[in-house]
Amino acid sequence: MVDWRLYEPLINFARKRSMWIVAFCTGCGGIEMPPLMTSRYDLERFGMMPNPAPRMADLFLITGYVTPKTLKRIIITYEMQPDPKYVLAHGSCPLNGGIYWDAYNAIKHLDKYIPVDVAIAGCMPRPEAVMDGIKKIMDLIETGKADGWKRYKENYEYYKKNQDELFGEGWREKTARRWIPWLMGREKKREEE
Amino acid sequence: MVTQEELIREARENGMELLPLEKDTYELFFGPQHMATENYSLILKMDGHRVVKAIANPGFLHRGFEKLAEYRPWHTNIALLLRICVPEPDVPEAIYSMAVDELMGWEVPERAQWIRTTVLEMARVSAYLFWMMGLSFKLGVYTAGQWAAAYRERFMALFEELTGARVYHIYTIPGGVRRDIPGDKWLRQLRDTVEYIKDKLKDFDNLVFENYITYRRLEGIGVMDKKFALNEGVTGPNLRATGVPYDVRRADPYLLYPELDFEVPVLKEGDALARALVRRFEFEQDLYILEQLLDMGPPSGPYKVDHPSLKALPRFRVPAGDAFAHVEATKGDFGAYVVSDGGNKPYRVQIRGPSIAHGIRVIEQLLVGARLADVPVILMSLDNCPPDIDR
Amino acid sequence: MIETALKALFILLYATFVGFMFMGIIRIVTARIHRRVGPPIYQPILDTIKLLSKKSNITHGLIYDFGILYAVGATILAVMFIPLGSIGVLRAYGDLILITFLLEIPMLGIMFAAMSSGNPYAGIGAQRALLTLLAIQVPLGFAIVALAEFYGTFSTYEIVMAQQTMGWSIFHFPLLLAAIAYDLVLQAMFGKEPFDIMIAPGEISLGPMVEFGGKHMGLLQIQHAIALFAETLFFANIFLGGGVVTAFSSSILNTIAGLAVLLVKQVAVLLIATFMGAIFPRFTIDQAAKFYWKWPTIIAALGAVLASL
Amino acid sequence: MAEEVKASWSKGEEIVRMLLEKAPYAEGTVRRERRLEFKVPADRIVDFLRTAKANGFELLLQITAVDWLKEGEIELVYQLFSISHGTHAMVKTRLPRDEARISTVMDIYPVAETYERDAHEFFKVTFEGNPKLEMPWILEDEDREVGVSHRKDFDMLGYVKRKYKLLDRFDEDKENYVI
Repeated sequence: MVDWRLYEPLINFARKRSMWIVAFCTGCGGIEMPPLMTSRYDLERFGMMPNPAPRMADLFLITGYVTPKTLKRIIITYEMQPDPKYVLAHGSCPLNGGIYWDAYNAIKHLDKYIPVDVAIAGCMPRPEAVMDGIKKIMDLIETGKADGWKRYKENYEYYKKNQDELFGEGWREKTARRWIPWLMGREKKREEE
Repeated sequence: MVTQEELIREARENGMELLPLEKDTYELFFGPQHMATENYSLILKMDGHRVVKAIANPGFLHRGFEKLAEYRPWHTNIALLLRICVPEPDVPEAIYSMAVDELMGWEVPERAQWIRTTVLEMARVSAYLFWMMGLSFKLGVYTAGQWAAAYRERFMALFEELTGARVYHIYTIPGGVRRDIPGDKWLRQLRDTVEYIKDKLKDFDNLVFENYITYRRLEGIGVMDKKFALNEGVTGPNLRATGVPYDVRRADPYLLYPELDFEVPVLKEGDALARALVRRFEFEQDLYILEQLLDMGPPSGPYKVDHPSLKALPRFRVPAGDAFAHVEATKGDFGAYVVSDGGNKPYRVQIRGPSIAHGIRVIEQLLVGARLADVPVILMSLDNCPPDIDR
Repeated sequence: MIETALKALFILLYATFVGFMFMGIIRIVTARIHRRVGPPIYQPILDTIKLLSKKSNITHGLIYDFGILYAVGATILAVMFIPLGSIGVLRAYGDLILITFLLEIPMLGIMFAAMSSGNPYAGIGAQRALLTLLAIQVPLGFAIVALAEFYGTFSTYEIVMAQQTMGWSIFHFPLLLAAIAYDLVLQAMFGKEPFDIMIAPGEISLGPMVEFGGKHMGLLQIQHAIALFAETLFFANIFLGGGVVTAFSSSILNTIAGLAVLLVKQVAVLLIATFMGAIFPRFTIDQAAKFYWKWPTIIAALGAVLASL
Repeated sequence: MAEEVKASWSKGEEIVRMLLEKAPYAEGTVRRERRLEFKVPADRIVDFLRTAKANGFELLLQITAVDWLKEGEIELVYQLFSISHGTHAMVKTRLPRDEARISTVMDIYPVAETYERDAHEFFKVTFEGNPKLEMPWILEDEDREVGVSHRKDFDMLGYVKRKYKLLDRFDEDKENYVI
């Protein structure tokens, strides 16, 4: 047997320096992503790049407020990512609702539904602040403290309870089927005639 | 071997319904986790690589602004409503302030008008650069996109110096603007930036707008005619690409636009290429307008209305009535309808984003028969902005 | 026997390492064209280590795993057939056609895996990849025929040796035409614009790769590195004179010098592809197929006719 | 000064006169330059919009619903814009709050389908003849069942507290807070 713990520092270094981001603009923070990725702030220096497919991504940037409708997709996308995966909440809104503290359609505490590793406050956080948050998550990865994915597995009951309370039981199936009648609708009517 | 009837019966017994699947088509969920849509979803029914049916599924960005605005005082609402349009947040500020000005019966001072016009034009230019970035990324010319994003940063820096914030400026308030221009140095920087961008425009022409492959990709897809566009409430460059010279700055002039000299580019084809080119020509016109404004120079005088109610904002009250104000944003006709019942909060605020017309019915109809590769390009050529729809 | 095995091992390690460096070079050069700093040159290696260290929480069956191995294996086999300077492991009479064929096989393996994942985007991507393969066959075939007609042989090694006396292939007009056609085909093989239709991140989210995560993607990265090396090496061998150096008395020095010469030629091929990719938008699949069946085919066919005269 | 203002208003007055001749059931006023206002009874709204479209009001910009709780009425404002006249017009109509039903204007302005879906979702106005009213729009099904709306009697703070299980500091009287 190979003792993989021997290679842990190398693997952690690789994980730290090669974070691929899920390309999912969940809120208004998405407007600061292009400057971060392009010539002005160039996050590719640190090996980060947006990745269209969640299956091979590591970092989930929650850019801004989260509505329940988006949160359903966020949870599904988050569960699609292979371990280890990290979540970086961007802006005040995922922390406590921010300016939408009394809005009926914005999530107030994101960490009740999925684990958050690093949160950046501010509305909207400047790119420098985001880079600072990324530096922080890199440090956490290097020391092995970015363990949101482990927490999600260990406390799955807690997260699932909160999710079900918000969306109602069986929300996954309901969401998946929601559009089927409207996609099939016209054909069904024709058959009846 | 289980027959189909048995399957259906078994499903019915378990409380489920099996729907007949068609053999030729398949469903494709295009977004919200997709690079081409910004948290906006399209449900496509595909036959091979052709779209048979498209259903738009908005609402991922809905925060209930119109309800929230009824709970916040008049001035606090500016910090809220500008979040409707993320690429150019100055537009909701401006229309809301203009509507409140009309309700208050205020004549905004000339200096404030100059500043508002300049800010709106800067917002237009930066939004067009953002759009160019989006179009280039969707077409695959990543070089042009990266450059456009970098040039937009110059305007972000100017905004930061003027207003103190990069993205959400909260700058235009009822009765004028929040603070004065920082000084002549800022004006010089603005002029330098405008000249720089004007100089760089030919790079974009070479890479995107005069590129053979761009023409092949954009020509003849997503065609709208004049009647269809008017019926569907299409506004802005999308309408002008079908041959209707409707520009709010000309048709319903506001601020300093009656004094400015600019052209309204109009093309007749109505396809994605025409829409892209109209936007490109307008971008040039906006730079020209900024130059004119700089030549004019900011008039002297106060930068906001001198009114006692502006000194005690919690007691700011607006007389009862309603007003509608709209401006020309890069996406189209952006309007606000504000109703007051005389209290310290609005009774009703409705923001009319242009994408509510473009993003639902127009897309659903234009996408029928398009190739899958054209879907992102059509979305981008309409400059669909999901937060407008969802509010 | 041991010597051959050692050679094969050396070729494999060298190809993987240089392939990763090539991927890094592509990313850096692209970043510089974008006026960015760009990642360090060893970034692809870090990516691969990270991907291999990820846990797989889903599998789609045997074919899904097998397709990737098939792709990697085919690429390694292709590398073994191409003469690397004076080092060569496998040699067959008709290896010009064999290598051309082997360089396309990996796509089929990736396609198997993608199709078995059941993701519609992967399915569309695989369809597009197949159509691209079909489109590039015609100009590719004519280019190979032009070479074979000109040199009168189907052996890559003999073509390389013939170039040592006759000068590089691209200095002969018929073969220059073939080289241009082959270079356009290379653009599709590298997956660069304007022919990156099968991955098209803005349209179909990386296409066939959309379902691969963790170790599958890590293996694909290795495959991509070796394929990049093999494709550039093949082009450098058949059109740019290969890397045979006989200036030194010591054979080891000769080999090292040959590798260095080859490296320079490979990087040149790579840079041309990167520059072309930086300035063109993406075609749609039908336009790409029409394009390949028109201009590159005409050029390559003209080359073949001129070569046989 | 006053005469100049009057002169710029005269074009609007002309349009109002022209429209009122064809639709005598409506009331029309000129609010200011390039702003007109019409009041139409709810059952004649389709006729009036058809007349307006035939007379140069090509664009329907928005359908706004305003909930007047005290009067027990819902006001619908059709925001029209005329490119040929360069004039904006608000067409207002009032519906009873308890049974807000009105016929759709989809066949005149097809885009109204979208606006009507929006007004139906948030103000529970039923537009007869619009096939897509029940289609999922912005809100999720569970929110629709609970009755989330933008009507004035919807207790938003209470709903937020219940839904997101928030702390008591949200009980503060929001009338009296200072910015």
